[in-house]
Amino acid sequence: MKTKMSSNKMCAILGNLENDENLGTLTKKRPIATLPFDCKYRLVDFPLSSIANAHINEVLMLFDEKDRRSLMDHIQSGKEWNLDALQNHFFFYFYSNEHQAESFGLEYYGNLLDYLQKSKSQYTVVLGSKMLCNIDLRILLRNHKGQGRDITAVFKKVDSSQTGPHDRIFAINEPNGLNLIDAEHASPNADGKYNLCMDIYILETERLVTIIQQAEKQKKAEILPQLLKNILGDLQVNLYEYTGYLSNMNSISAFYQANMDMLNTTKQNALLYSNQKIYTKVKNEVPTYYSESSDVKNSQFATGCLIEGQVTDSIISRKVVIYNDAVVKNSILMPGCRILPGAVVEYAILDKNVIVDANTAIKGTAENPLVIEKNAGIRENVGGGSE
Amino acid sequence: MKTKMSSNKMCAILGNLENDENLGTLTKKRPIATLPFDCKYRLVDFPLSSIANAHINEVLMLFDEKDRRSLMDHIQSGKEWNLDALQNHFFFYFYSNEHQAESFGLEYYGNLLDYLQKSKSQYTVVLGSKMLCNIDLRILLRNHKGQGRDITAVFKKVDSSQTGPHDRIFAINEPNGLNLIDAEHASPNADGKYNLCMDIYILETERLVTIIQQAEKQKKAEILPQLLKNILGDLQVNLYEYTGYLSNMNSISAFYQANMDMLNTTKQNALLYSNQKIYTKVKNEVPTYYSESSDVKNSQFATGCLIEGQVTDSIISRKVVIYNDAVVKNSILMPGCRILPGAVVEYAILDKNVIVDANTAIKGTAENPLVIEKNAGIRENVGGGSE
Amino acid sequence: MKTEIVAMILAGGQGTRLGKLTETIAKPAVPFGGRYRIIDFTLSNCVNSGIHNVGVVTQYQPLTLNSHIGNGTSWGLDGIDSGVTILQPYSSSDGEKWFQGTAHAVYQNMAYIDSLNPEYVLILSGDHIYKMDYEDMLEKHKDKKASLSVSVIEVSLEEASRFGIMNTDEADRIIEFEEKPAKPKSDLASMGIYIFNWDRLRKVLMNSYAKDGLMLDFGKHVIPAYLESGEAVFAYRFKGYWKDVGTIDSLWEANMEFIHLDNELNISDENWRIYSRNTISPPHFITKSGCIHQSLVVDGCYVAGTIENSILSTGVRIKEGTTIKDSVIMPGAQIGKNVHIERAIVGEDAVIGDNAIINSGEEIYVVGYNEVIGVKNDED
Amino acid sequence: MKTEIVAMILAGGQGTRLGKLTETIAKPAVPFGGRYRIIDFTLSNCVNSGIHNVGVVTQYQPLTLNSHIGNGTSWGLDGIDSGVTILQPYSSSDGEKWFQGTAHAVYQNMAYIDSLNPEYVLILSGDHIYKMDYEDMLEKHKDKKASLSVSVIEVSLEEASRFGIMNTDEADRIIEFEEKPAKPKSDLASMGIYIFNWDRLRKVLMNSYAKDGLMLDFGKHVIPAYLESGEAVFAYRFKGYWKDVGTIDSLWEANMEFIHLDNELNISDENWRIYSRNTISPPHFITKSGCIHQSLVVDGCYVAGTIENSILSTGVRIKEGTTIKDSVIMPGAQIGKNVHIERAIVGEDAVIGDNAIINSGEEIYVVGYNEVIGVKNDED
Repeated sequence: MKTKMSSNKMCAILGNLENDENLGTLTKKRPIATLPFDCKYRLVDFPLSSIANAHINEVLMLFDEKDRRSLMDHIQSGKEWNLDALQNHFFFYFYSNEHQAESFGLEYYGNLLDYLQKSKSQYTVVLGSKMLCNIDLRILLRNHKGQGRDITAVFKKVDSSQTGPHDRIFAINEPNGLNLIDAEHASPNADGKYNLCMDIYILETERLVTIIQQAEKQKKAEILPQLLKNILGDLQVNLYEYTGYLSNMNSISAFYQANMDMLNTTKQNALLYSNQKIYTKVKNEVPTYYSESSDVKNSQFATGCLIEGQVTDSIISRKVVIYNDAVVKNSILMPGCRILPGAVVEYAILDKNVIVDANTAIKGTAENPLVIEKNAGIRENVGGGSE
Repeated sequence: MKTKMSSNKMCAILGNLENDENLGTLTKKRPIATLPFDCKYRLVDFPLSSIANAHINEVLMLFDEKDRRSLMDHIQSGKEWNLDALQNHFFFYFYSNEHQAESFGLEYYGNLLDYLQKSKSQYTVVLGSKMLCNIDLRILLRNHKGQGRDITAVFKKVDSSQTGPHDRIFAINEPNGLNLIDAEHASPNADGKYNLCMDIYILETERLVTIIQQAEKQKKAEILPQLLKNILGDLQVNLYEYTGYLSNMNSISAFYQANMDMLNTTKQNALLYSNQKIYTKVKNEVPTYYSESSDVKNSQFATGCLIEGQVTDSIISRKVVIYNDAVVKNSILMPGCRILPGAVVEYAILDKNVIVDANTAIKGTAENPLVIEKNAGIRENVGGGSE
Repeated sequence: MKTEIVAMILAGGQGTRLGKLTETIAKPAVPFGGRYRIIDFTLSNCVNSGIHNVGVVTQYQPLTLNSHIGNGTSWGLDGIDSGVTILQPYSSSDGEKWFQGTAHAVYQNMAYIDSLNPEYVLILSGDHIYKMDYEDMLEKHKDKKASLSVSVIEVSLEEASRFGIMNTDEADRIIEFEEKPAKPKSDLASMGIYIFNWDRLRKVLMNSYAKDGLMLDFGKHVIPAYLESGEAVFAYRFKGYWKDVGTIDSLWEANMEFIHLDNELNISDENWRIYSRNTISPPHFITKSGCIHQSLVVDGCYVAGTIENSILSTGVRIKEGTTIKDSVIMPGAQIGKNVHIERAIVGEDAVIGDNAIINSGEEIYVVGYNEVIGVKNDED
Repeated sequence: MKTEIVAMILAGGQGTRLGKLTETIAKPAVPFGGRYRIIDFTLSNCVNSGIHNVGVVTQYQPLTLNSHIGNGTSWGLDGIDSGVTILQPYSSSDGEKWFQGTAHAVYQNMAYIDSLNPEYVLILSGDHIYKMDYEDMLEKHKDKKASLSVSVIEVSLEEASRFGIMNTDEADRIIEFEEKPAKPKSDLASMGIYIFNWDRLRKVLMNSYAKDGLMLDFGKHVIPAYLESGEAVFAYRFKGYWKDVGTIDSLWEANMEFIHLDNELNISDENWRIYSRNTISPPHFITKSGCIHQSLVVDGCYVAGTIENSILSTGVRIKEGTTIKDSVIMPGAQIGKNVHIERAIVGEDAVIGDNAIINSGEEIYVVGYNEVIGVKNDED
């Protein structure tokens, strides 16, 4: 009987490797991973769905201690993403957030090694939630195996608008000469595009163990994706070009734009209607009711809403109520928002459960959509288009 | 339609309320909750099974941060105890272990209140893992509702041998005069028995909220069962007498005795073959194989074992191997122990994965069973009956 | 180990009165209200009432029903000591076992019930839209020390002659039962919902099938026999929304009533959720040309046309220039451009080509499952 | 969404050669090896081979099989996009659908397979004890661009005339198939395990049933037809333990071979686990008078007697003075005092009264499920 520690098995490490200071209050009380997206998702649904679709059955979720509550509330037993199946093993490891200290490194690397050494998977894939995409990890594995390099790193050719100061760009020079450069110092390819590093890696589990043991010895204290980025130069790297939909969630406007992208059928199809289903938490909401007076155009809606007013070019999440004569334009409304009669919301991102009082206006601009904090009650006009 | 926040719903708070310093190395790297018991269980299986059997669908598990790993490994998605079902909500809250500090109290009570205030259950039951029993919580609820008191506390009449210095005894004087006394100062009932407080309570969720808010105001820093114990005097208490099997895990010898109790058919039936099934983690072990040379008497065995030697009056857990000519008597072998040919184990508790070399002897006494730490390799004789 | 109560949902009938809609799928699996199937209401009632073991008895076209119910996880019926089991006819050494009536179906599945060893059996049918707390009915059943409780609802005296009518005494004990009486003596109609003490029912059925085997149907045979032998049979009065959806007209009507979520059924009540299988679809999208009034829309829909007083179910696509009025569009249906649909039920995965007109006046028009009307255009 | 491969376990046959053991339960549900049922091996092979969708086709006595398989959770077949579905005959508007052969059973359940839209269909039978990596077979099937792969095992030439024998060329292409040949030309016996390209098989079956409907059986009709029409049919050579347990003798033998856990089957290999339904039983208990040699014992047993070269299944109770030798005691059986049992299979929940002697010499004695032999004593 051949052993099933076989050549098609991957384990996954899913972590919050991302800088989120550019997302303002949107990530004040949650990690990027649990940021609501497109009416009914959270960003972590995308990597988790990729993991489920590839039938990966060992998953380690590496997150910051402060993000525990928000993550656990969303993921719970992991049922929706198949994490709780008999053969599956999934673990959370929450680290305390002083990640400069040597003590951090010791504990962090110790936990990683413990996980990897018990794993029965020949390969490990590392990914995060900040790069919104729908990637087929089985194809990635096949590509990696075909190339015979130490590690495969995923990139996508993007415009400069899709890169931020914290991002890294692959500059491909000579046959094997690979450079990873901070976005601010990178020059574009001949076609004007940049090879954006998507922070998705695949490599042999054994090699990853060696890399981490090395880091442990050197008393480093970098989190895993950081560590991988920094040693890529020392490895034989296979670059894999991802060609599907990508949004790099590195700013409020990137987040706003990604949501608006979903009003574009081509982009929506690429992300949500591909071969790979996107799983999210099941809510059992009732259908959305549109009243006699409702007037909706070019917008997307989750279930559980009650729509009496006017909605244009917007993203409306679960259990939103838009009363008579209220107007919502070019906005993102997260679950549970209530827009009272006569209120106006334009170019705004309303976090969960925001209530906008009757005849009150919130107005941002296309360039600077206004963000309203979770649970806020808006009783006076905000913005006005001239912020 | 009547609301289902109805009169039969309980939520449960399951916590490590117990002092475990008397269990020596058995609880060095695990809480009492995950201490292996009787071949295939861990102690927390018993309260979790009571919760599952009562169809309670909100569970909060309150544990010390240091116990996280051990608990999570055992409970995982909670499937085996039905914790992951659609309508069920279960949460872990791990507190840091400086529980004297005021900051501890603030965070601890905050988390408790958050849980209780979101709960849809009219009643809350509080229980732990140290008092090994198989209690029907639906009957307890019925009893509580019938009595109309503030809180119901569970006790059992026990011999003095079943009480330890940290335990409390109910001294029942006048109609409502109830006293909770430290075991060391308590005098027995007329029949020589003591009314041991089992640290199982049931009360209205609203009342519990009030009690915790009070404690928060008073800047207390006691964990919940401690808090309840200390204010029992201020409440109208209904005492509920539990008559089933009980073992108070307050010492190594209590733990040893409880395991040995399982070789008594009456006691075993009471704990394991009652109306209420005991659920534990599913392992899919193969059947236990007894070789031509095996010689087993009055012992209990889990699956996955290979038995070639002699076993008498012992508890043998999963995946234990007892080779030819090895002798095991009056002992508890936790999962994965290997007793090599010619070795002798008597009056001992072997923690997980202990290996006893060929022709080596471990000998404790009935009064002082020897405890061998997890993963130890025993290459020289230990004890000798005269320790 | 004793279970308190087991529910048996009798979903066996072929429901021929639903025409095309039950040609290829069992009646309880017929889609309803955008994201539900008819059986969801009964299954959710069970779960919300604390009933953890449900048998679904069926013999017609079980595939859709099977894949809808799956492992029961959507209703939380997949835990330890709980489950939903689909019970189909099977072949045994004493011959093939088809179900010949409601009571016969329970008799044929006695082994399933016995394996759970319940005190009570709750008999339900899978084709009603309603919300009901069976736990309350059980409590009353126990309080009254009944041998059989029959759930009844007040109907108008005109309607009464279409139902089984229960004549009761002042303590709600049933003293007479009349099937579709010409001159009803009471307005209490049986809802086809029964709680039996299992021990007793088991004996009655065993006894009958050991002899003449006449106990085929609960309404026709078992209840009259219970009354005759002086068993304690009580009526349990139900108040609230209850609708049989056994005909095209009543199915359409129930859907139309459902549109107004604040109706008597009160589906939005979070304390009594109606669960259904999760379909894993993206949110729905209304294009620039879309226009929706007085309608329900769910996940996966794409709406470029005008929707009036209608229900669009999961994954429905409506192209531009099209008008849907007073209609129910079932899951996955694809409607082309410049189509007009009025007073219709469009079946699952039906395809309506461009420029089609579907409107048969007073009658409700039914497009069957997977039916193709007009030319199917290439996807654009 | 496309599924790569769907497995169909054909568990339909009544297995009359197992006599009493299949009178009330389907063959795949017959207990085996202490804590398993026969179908566990096939189901576990599927899961271990990365197959996530399994249909189990049955028409005989499905209750035990149903409750054993439950929601599939014991094999990890309860997740998203994965599941095990029991497929039974049903009634449709064009009549009742009973299965008349292996290929006919697949034809009748075409709607199930189509709903998963697979590229390949793996046909399995539910009554073999073996461990096999179907993923490897699928890879070979793809490598060879086969239309059909048939798994074969080398048998001795004497045995060969009991099997369907595959004559192959040097590339393992099957060039001839002989059902139970008097003079076998090869020693490669079909194991009844096939991988078909679904598109092709679907057409072949549809075509046949639209005309004469002669394609009832894979071995008798479909494989010969494939060979005749020049399809690429390849043999996949399996090596390892493989045992048909279709007769009392072979079932007993397979159990006896199973006792030695280090046998060729290698059940203890943690890289290829055999999963089964968890029974929630306490550990087993050997009393002061108990004595066990060369035997397997599992959870829930109570042993006060002497056990030699036997298997005790879940929840078996053996009282003192009793000897069990060369026997298989199935789950829940209760054996009284001073009983002697030798070369027997004792069915589930059978009760053997005190002082009984069960030993019919050469033949294997079978006690049926729930059968009571001798006087049942009160529990003491």
